[in-house]
Amino acid sequence: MGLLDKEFSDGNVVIAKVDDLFNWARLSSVWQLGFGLACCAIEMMATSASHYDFDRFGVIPRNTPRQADAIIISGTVTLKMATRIKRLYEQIPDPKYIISMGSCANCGGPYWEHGYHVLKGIDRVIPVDVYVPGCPPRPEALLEGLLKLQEKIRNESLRKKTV
Amino acid sequence: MKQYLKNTWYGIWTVLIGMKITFKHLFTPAVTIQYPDVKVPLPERVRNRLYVNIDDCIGCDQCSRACPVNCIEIETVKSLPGENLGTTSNGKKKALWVTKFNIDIAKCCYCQLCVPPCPTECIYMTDVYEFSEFERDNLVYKFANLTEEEAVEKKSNYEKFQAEKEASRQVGAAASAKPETPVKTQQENKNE
Amino acid sequence: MYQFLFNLSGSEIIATIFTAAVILVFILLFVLFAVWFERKVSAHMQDRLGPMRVGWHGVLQTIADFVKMLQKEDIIATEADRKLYTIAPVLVFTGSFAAYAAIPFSSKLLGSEVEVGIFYLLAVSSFVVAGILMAGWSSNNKYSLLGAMRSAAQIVSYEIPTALVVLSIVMLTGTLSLEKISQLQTAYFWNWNIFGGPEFSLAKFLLIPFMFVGFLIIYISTLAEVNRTPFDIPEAESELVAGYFTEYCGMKWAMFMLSEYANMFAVSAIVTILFFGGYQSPFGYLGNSIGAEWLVPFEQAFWFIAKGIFFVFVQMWLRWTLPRLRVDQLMTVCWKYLIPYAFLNLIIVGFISLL
Amino acid sequence: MALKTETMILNMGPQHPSTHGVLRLELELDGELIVNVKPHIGYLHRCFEKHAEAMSYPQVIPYTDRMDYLASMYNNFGYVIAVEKLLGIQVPERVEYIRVIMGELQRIASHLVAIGTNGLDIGAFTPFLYLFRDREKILSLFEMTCGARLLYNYMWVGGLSHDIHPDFVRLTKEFINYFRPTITELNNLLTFNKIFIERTANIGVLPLDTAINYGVTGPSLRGSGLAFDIRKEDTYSIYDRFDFEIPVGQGLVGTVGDSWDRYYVRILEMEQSLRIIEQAIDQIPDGDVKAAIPKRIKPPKGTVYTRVENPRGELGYFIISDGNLNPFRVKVRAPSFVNLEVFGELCKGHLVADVIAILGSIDIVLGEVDR
Repeated sequence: MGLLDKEFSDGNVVIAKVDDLFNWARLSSVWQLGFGLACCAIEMMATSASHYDFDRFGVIPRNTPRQADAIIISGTVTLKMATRIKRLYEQIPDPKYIISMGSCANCGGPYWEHGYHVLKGIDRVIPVDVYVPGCPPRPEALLEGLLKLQEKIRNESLRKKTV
Repeated sequence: MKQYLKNTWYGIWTVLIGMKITFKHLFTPAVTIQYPDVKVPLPERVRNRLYVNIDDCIGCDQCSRACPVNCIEIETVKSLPGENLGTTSNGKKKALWVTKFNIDIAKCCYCQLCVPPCPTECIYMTDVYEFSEFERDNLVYKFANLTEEEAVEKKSNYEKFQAEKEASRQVGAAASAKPETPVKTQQENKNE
Repeated sequence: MYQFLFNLSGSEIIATIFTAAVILVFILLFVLFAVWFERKVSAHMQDRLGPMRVGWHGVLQTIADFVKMLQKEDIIATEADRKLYTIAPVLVFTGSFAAYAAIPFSSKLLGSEVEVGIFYLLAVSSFVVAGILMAGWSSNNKYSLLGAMRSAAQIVSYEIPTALVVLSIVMLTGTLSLEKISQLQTAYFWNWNIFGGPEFSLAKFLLIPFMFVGFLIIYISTLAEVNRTPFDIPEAESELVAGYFTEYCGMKWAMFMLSEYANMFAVSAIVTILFFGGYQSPFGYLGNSIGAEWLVPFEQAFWFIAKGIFFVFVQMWLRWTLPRLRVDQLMTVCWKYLIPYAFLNLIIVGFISLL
Repeated sequence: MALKTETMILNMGPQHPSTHGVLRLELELDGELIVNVKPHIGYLHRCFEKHAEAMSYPQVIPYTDRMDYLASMYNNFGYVIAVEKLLGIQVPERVEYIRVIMGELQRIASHLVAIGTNGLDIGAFTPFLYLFRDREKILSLFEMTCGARLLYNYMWVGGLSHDIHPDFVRLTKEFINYFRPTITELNNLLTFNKIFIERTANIGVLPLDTAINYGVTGPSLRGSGLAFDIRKEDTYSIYDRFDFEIPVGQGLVGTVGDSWDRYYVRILEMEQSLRIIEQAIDQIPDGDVKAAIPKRIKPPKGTVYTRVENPRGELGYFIISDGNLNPFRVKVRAPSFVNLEVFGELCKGHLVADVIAILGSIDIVLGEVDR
């Protein structure tokens, strides 16, 4: 029933305004799935904590995927975990976004060469919107990643992609 | 019975103490750093994105060997005797064209093990941390300042030079006796 | 208000619809405010700032959340019981919405003048249990089921101390009507029930401590009825993921949240009416002193909402201070502590009011 | 006659807010009562030992960071003293002092997270954020010194990566003065809160003999009443020069060895760590922060086992060297892994809500459990 399922072929003024409103709403309330994997999860927690305060951007952790809008893949994804992450991703209702946080999630990081049990990049399993580099990224870097994601959402449209 | 009343009292009292503390905090100023608007200065030793001052790089490959995750990729071509590559800022003479100096920042683990071995201190960690990307390929940083054509040219120059040298040596070798051959094979191995 | 609208339009239907609409708008506005307020209160208690990026100090945050929720895909799990799953949030909201019908916002502004107002309120607010049970069962999720079971047990148990305290007030005032209870505690705060009621006698002073105990009991037990920390075990984020609404997404989940916050105000309203003078102003009315009679109902509405929001604030304050009880301890608090105290309180209040 | 009912299997994790990462618990429930708990691990197996085989000795240090990511400093500490023992070298005094100070600061930082998440599991969100706020102060000390916030790679074989910052001593003293009152505040807000006590006292009681049989170490063992601390028992570095006590669980509000005791031991330990730092901070001698060691570290053939008192318990490194640049094998005795084994035992007969309280009080880090 999500409104984004419907696509409009002509881009008139009304749609553009509605676009703006919807994008604004989505980008200012990105609820993350409260879900930590490894070292980066600690930095993610630090980002939610008082000093950096994720809540300023309207980001609050929801523990169930059904109510979340974004996953922050915070840490090493092992092969055993990858299937779980895929399932979690599928459980999130559309529209959904993914921030890949840290080297491990980007491409396996320090484990890319000898890590026989490490997935070499979360983008092999689910599509990633923003890659935040760092090992682990500073909280500010994660916030910057979120700003990048917001920028991306701002440019989305209800109109058909071909127009 | 006494225990019962004590429990009740203790329950209410500790709740009130807790409420007093949180109420006090309601009016203490927040410690939040409002990131995009306010950026706190980072300490000078901070370890974030790697940077290579390629003008100072002599292509010695030390950093790449020190890296535990092998995220630094260096290719070099020897310079010709006539070419002057200049010197680094601490006076070392450069002898190699650095045709490729790629750091895959996505793999980097920010351990700073690559920094101390560098003889010219040209690789170091900066305080830049805001460089998230939409595409992962953009996270491969290319520091070599030679263009691709230039790199190809240098390579071919060197090969030409090598071939000429080889040819002249062969002429010399033909003139003199045979025992020089093992040296030649060694050189060939090196070229590979 | 219903009467006023009825006189104005002459049609029962129009009057009903308008009254309902006004209350609905109030609930929506209140929830928009309360969610933002809760986030700000919690943030400042934790030395943070809370929403800051949309509007002044993030006032538009809840609106953004709401518009976003509108756009979310509506997932119903294949294994879920579709009918119950869809009805449950509506039912829960109906329960909390219906409760507002009997709440007197001011002497003129009330949905309907029910003679048995407090009785109606208690009955209708436990309507929520059915919805929660439905939600938990139909989701076909073990966490939801556990949450729903806990919630049902909790709400049903905590009805008892609530009812006992309400009974003591009813004994004191001799009426079940919320409107009358409010009226009795005429303006000026020393007439409030928490200070022994309007009658000036020895009984008034004897009553004060027992009224205070009664207030504590009813506040704690209503806290449990609306599933707020320390009694939020049906949702218990760290144990049951999100309790009975684990499987709900988008607007259906928003309905649950709506009813949760609406309930918060409803129970605060009950406490206000029973102990803190309802819509009565603590310091007399400006409208009376300057001779503008028409101002009084608005002043009353202001005081009522202000008191309600204050108690909502205390609920939030408690939530961000305390850890959560375990399910058996929750029952212990209710059956072994609150009910005996409430019973004792009831008897003592009864004796004093005989004096 | 009791009615025979089926038990319910509840799957908790790996995505669950309070399994401290990616632990998966398979709970067998009778109503809300736990019949059996099966922890499933391996969701964060990052092949540490495999990496150690492929890396040279200094290159292993960043990987030790990533094992117990809440106590990276201490992981470095254990590893470097193992390699130094293998090499047979002595590090300068200054290095020893700085290592101890850093290690104790790390212990405080780690305990702050442990206490905070234990509270968070029980539903107290605010103390958790207060503790993270204080932890940020320690992190800024670390960042000032070595440039990293979480994974430091600070202690190197034969020394340190950087000397301390000129301001370090002053700021550390400031931190100590700031931190003492916040412990009191935490005690008022959470530790002695009636609800918190109800939730943790007499829950998950770990008798001393069980603890010893399972090989539990660290605060969990001390919570059961045995004053066993490797800093005292098997002194390493310069811990023998400092005067500090080993806090043990006394059963102040419940039985000895319950969740509350394990929690409280951590709070007392933070105070002891502050004492050690206070003693050490004024005595730092001048000197170099790097011992004279060859550029390429190549220990002689042999094996070594060292153990240190990590914030979570006994952290042991067993290194086999075959005389090459790379270690032949690095085996880690991870305290979290060993402590986790007793978990199933502790949970039996409790309610679902207690599982997380117990798990929080054992304080595991999945990076270390799975390695």
